[in-house]
Amino acid sequence: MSAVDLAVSCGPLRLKNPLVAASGCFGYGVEYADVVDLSALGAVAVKGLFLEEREGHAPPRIVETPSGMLNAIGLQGIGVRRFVDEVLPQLRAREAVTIVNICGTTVDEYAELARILSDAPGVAALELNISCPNIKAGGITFGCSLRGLTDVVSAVRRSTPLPVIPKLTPNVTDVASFARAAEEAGADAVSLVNTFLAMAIDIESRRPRLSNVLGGLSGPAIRPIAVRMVYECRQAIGIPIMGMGGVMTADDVVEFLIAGAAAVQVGTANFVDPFVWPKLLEGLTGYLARHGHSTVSDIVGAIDLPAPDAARAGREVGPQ
Amino acid sequence: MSAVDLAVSCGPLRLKNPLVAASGCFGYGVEYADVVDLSALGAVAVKGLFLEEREGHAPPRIVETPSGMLNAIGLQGIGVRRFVDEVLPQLRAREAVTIVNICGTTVDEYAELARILSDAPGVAALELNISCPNIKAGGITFGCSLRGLTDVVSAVRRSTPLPVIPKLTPNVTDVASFARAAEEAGADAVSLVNTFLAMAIDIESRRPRLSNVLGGLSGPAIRPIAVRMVYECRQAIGIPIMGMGGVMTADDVVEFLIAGAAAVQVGTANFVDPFVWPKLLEGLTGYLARHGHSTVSDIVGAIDLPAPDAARAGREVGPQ
Amino acid sequence: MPIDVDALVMSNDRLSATCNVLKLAAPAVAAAARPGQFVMVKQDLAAAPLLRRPFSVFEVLRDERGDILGLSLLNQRVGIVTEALYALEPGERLRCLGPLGRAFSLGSPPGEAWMVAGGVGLAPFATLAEALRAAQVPATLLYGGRSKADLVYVDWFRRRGVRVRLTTEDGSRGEPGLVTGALERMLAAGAPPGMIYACGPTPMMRAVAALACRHRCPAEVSLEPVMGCGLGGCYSCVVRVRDERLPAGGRFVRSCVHGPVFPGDRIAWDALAGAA
Amino acid sequence: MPIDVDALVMSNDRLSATCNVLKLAAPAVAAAARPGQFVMVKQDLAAAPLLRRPFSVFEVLRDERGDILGLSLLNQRVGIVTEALYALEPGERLRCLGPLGRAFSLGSPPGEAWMVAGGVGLAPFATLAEALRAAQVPATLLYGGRSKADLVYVDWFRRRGVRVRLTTEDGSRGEPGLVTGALERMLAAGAPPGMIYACGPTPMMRAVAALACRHRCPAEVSLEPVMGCGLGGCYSCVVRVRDERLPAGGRFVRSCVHGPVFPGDRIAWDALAGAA
Ligand SMILES: Cc1cc2nc3c(=O)[nH]c(=O)nc-3n(C[C@H](O)[C@H](O)[C@H](O)COP(=O)(O)OP(=O)(O)OC[C@H]3O[C@@H](n4cnc5c(N)ncnc54)[C@H](O)[C@@H]3O)c2cc1C
Ligand SMILES: Cc1cc2nc3c(=O)[nH]c(=O)nc-3n(C[C@H](O)[C@H](O)[C@H](O)COP(=O)(O)OP(=O)(O)OC[C@H]3O[C@@H](n4cnc5c(N)ncnc54)[C@H](O)[C@@H]3O)c2cc1C
Ligand SMILES: Cc1cc2nc3c(=O)[nH]c(=O)nc-3n(C[C@H](O)[C@H](O)[C@H](O)COP(=O)(O)O)c2cc1C
Ligand SMILES: Cc1cc2nc3c(=O)[nH]c(=O)nc-3n(C[C@H](O)[C@H](O)[C@H](O)COP(=O)(O)O)c2cc1C
Ligand code: FES
Ligand code: FES
Repeated sequence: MSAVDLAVSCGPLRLKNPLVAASGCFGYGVEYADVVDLSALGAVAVKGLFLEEREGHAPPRIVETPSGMLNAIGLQGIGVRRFVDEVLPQLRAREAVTIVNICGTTVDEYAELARILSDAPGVAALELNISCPNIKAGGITFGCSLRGLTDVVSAVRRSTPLPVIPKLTPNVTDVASFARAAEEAGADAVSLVNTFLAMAIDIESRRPRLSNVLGGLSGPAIRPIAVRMVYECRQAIGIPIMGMGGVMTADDVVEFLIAGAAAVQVGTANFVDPFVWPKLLEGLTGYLARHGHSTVSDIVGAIDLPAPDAARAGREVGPQ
Repeated sequence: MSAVDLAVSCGPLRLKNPLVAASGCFGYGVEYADVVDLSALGAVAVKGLFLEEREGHAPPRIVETPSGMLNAIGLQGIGVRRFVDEVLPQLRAREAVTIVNICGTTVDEYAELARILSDAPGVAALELNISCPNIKAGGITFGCSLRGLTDVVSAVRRSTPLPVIPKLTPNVTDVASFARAAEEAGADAVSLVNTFLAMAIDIESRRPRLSNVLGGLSGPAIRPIAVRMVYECRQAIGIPIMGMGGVMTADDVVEFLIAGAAAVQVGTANFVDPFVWPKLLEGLTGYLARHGHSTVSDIVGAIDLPAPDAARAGREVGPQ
Repeated sequence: MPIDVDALVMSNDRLSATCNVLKLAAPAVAAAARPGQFVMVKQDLAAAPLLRRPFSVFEVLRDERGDILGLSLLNQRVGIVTEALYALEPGERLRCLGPLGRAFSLGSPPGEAWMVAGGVGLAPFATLAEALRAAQVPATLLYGGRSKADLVYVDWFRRRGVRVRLTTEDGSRGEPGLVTGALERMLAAGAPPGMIYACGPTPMMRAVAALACRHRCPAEVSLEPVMGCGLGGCYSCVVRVRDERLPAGGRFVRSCVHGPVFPGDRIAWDALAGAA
Repeated sequence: MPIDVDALVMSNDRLSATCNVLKLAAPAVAAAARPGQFVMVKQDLAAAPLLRRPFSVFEVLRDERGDILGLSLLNQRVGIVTEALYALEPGERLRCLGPLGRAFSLGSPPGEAWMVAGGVGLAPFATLAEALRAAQVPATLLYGGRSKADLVYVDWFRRRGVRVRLTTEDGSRGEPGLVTGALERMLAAGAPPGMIYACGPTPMMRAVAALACRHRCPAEVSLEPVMGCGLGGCYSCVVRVRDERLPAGGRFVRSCVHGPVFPGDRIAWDALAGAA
């Protein structure tokens, strides 16, 4: 059996392996430099950045739920300029492949962020966090309107030569239509899923458990929904997908790859086990070797569907 | 402290307590008659019924996921006529308050089901399972289109004097808009949530773990999303809500009530613990007594929100 | 009428690296159980994994006076819960809901009975052997495994007057080959019994059903589909039974209430996953 | 540089119905830990609940020769994980990630040190007491609880030359009242110490910080916010520190990396949940 090569292409982005630290779950990367060899990861998606510094929401900002957690961090952050000046050089020194996750409240902010980051050395790609409210559209989240998504992606596309990766929100009726809109607007890849809007209430005080009332659900609880969405998008678009949602083990990585992800992001698992990365890489290599594959792409989208008859019958009456 | 009265009103429906067995998780009710005193439940929502008998999907039909399960039963069922002739008399004999969950592939089928059931003695209300594909609209699920929902609810409303309770799917961008459409179309209450569309893949065989490929996610994993949706709908509509999704304990029941549900359905928990009902009733009674309440309605929607300032700040930057 | 008890683990006998017998203090469940019925078990109700798992009632346990103490499970490690059951220690507890499902029929008039077991498919036959003995039906156990380590409790059956015929795929004990081979030879050698009972891997049960049919002998098989509730509530455990009048050639019935024991010739084997 | 070890539970001393000391074989973590640092623990990585929980390093354990064996945790039952830690048995294992966070500063030049502990807030003071003793700083422990059962390990501190002053709310041991009352009386009676350290319920720490400020005495508090990761990655554990130049009067810093130990006068106490 030949050796396994973990390298993958995600559109124009070349990664030494398909494992990417998910935005907001790995700080700016440098926080983990002591425990994780950043250069050994496919890439690091840093915490979402606005143009300006942000103070974020009041605590409590997280709460645990069955097989998951809610967060309402509120995108506390140092702003793009301090990031470029203070953090990026450290990431470069550590040879991290850096994907910068950007957020704005207007289309122009996204474009401006893209311009600033295009001039900064050491940025491998831009991931567009479109789970932010669009101030001009009355606060509806960019990522929940096809128009909002298209506007952001097109504006960023015009502003940067960097790979552009919109990150889709799962809080929509038809995620595949958003993936198609992203492709048409010039995205190089899409990443999905961001967190599911959710809440928890303390029944003794009757107050929401998060100061922000609503938060985003992540972790293993959401994995089956995220896998479904990656699978649906894979049928709908030609550009590559970075899949994520509840990955904890190498088996979960493989599940996303088979569903159609070209790369897999890992978020909440970092909190549970910061030393998870070598385990994931080893497990993935072992799986590929055991199944006689020499490259990751052999299994991307390699789902074995039942005969069309059965599938049609399924669609007729719906899942239940 | 005065005694606690668990009786609730859910629109025109009077229930001796707010706990309702969720459709598809309690057979036709009669299956559980040996282990549960059906007359002690608020109501029993029976397994979804079509006009005709249905054979359902091939097994495997369920698979367990972190804190949840996927199901793709495919609405196997005996059809409405056998239900009326064979099952309903047994439910009446057991003094079960019976909510009949109905499904169709056309608007006319729903209306026809409503007419048949209006003439059958012992039906307390109709729950409309709109998570079925609309054949005439090319297969898009009724419950994922405002038009589809409105058409079904209006048609059923015209066909029956029984309370009409559309059951909303969570697989939409803005569930509150569907709740409003249901209210405007004449619904007496809404129930939510149905299951989340999801999938799981066996990484060894690379085949979907369900014969139907896609299934519905239920259980504790989805509870935080379901609670959020109940909370959002409560702000949007005046008709009562039957909340559900992942209820396992009396604390979970209380969480849904505080979020705004007037009654709470319990599905997957029946599989884990068919003897859960007395525990839920006791726990709910204890909570109310401990907090000095004599009725359930005291806590319905009684969430204690943070000061408006904080809430506004939250909306500005979104949850993360 | 099934009940749910929080049963004390009285002992855990690890018979091999993959198989153990758990003795549970669940007298009320045991007293009501008939041969072939099962229980749905789970550790702490609130703990993961979410769903219960089905297990045949293996032995009904009695004290010296013959009073019922509880029941045992014959468990094989294949996944999360069966691993945990292998690791359980005396003094811990296991939720045990039952008895559930349709039992074996004892056949009337009582002729001879053959039980065909593959591996842990032995589980439903201990109570059946006791019932056959009480009904004075001569019984034979045909019992196969991959290797001799898979063959457990053989003396238990012998002590109860059951004739035992063993097979192993690697020839390390008994006749070499599959247990269905031994069955075939027995059927070829003489008159078929009054009833053949089978439990084990699906292909084995299918082969037994086919052999029984060919020799015009009634057979009952005990199926092991994935089960969500065990009470008929979830419709997950269906198996297609034959009904020539229907377009699909059969219809889905819930094996937790209409089974797990079925007449071998009622199953639409082609539709059964893993039956190839 | 924190490490994560799968530490063997060496012993579990249940000191009361709510409080226990777990001794863990984690020598490498213990050797690196400085007073006030913490670890993030979890049972089986794959098991529920999902997230780790933060605990102060209580004792650093040594054998007779002085070699480091591991560390202990002082645990109080308040919820899911702390219940499980109370129930742990020797021979089981606990994942232990650390040491993490900023330690207490020992103050230079070394004057006298007072440690103010409320209940299980005693935890960070065992290692601190050893460090103070090594630096020959005279130390006093002011230690309060609701009732005498809440006061544990008192002799441990006495044996290490720490002066101990106890309070209980119900007067069952030591002075009746709150530990902050005792602190107030000590401050009124003579010169303030070189440093006051505090750990316990937030209102108590706030009161200690206010008293220290009033007596112009430096103080350090060890906060206990909810923590998701302990490594600075999730931004869940923020506490607002004062910065008059900012519109909000301060800014959020992560207490897992910038704390859990903070100068008492840096905290924007009004913004801290439960500090009222
Ligand atoms: C009526 C009946 C009686 C049974 N009696 C016994 C017995 O006496 N001894 C014994 O060792 N086993 C018995 N089984 C099989 C046993 O239930 C499964 O091995 C067990 O559920 C696997 O659980 P797990 O968590 O270890 O496996 P998982 O980690 O859940 O999965 C491992 C494998 O087991 C299969 N499986 C998972 N859940 C079920 C389920 N609910 N039912 C059937 N298969 C499942 C999966 O498809 C998978 O291939 C019986 C099954 C049935 C239906
Ligand atoms: C730096 C630090 C050091 C600590 N040292 C100790 C110690 O030495 N001994 C000790 O007994 N406790 C200590 N704690 C508190 C301890 O972490 C919590 O009591 C524990 O996390 C509760 O977990 P649970 O699963 O039992 O509670 P849960 O069931 O999760 O919740 C019960 C209560 O605990 C609170 N809580 C939940 N998670 C956390 C968390 N991650 N951090 C803080 N509070 C939480 C919840 O808000 C809730 O009110 C420390 C906390 C911090 C931040
Ligand atoms: C604490 C936290 C903060 C997050 N912050 C961001 C963010 O800044 N930008 C973003 O695009 N996604 C953010 N996410 C979403 C994750 O990147 C990821 O999409 C999601 O958590 C699902 O993956 P997981 O289940 O592996 O965590 C955040 C998630 C968590 C838990
Ligand atoms: C096995 C199964 C079958 C179901 N069948 C139906 C159905 O027939 N009609 C329906 O409206 N909902 C059906 N549901 C959805 C449940 O009624 C409920 O909305 C969902 O499971 C969420 O609640 P839970 O988490 O308490 O189970 C089914 C759910 C399960 C698990
Ligand atoms: S296992 Fe639920 S119906 Fe059979
Ligand atoms: S606990 Fe995660 S940043 Fe502090």
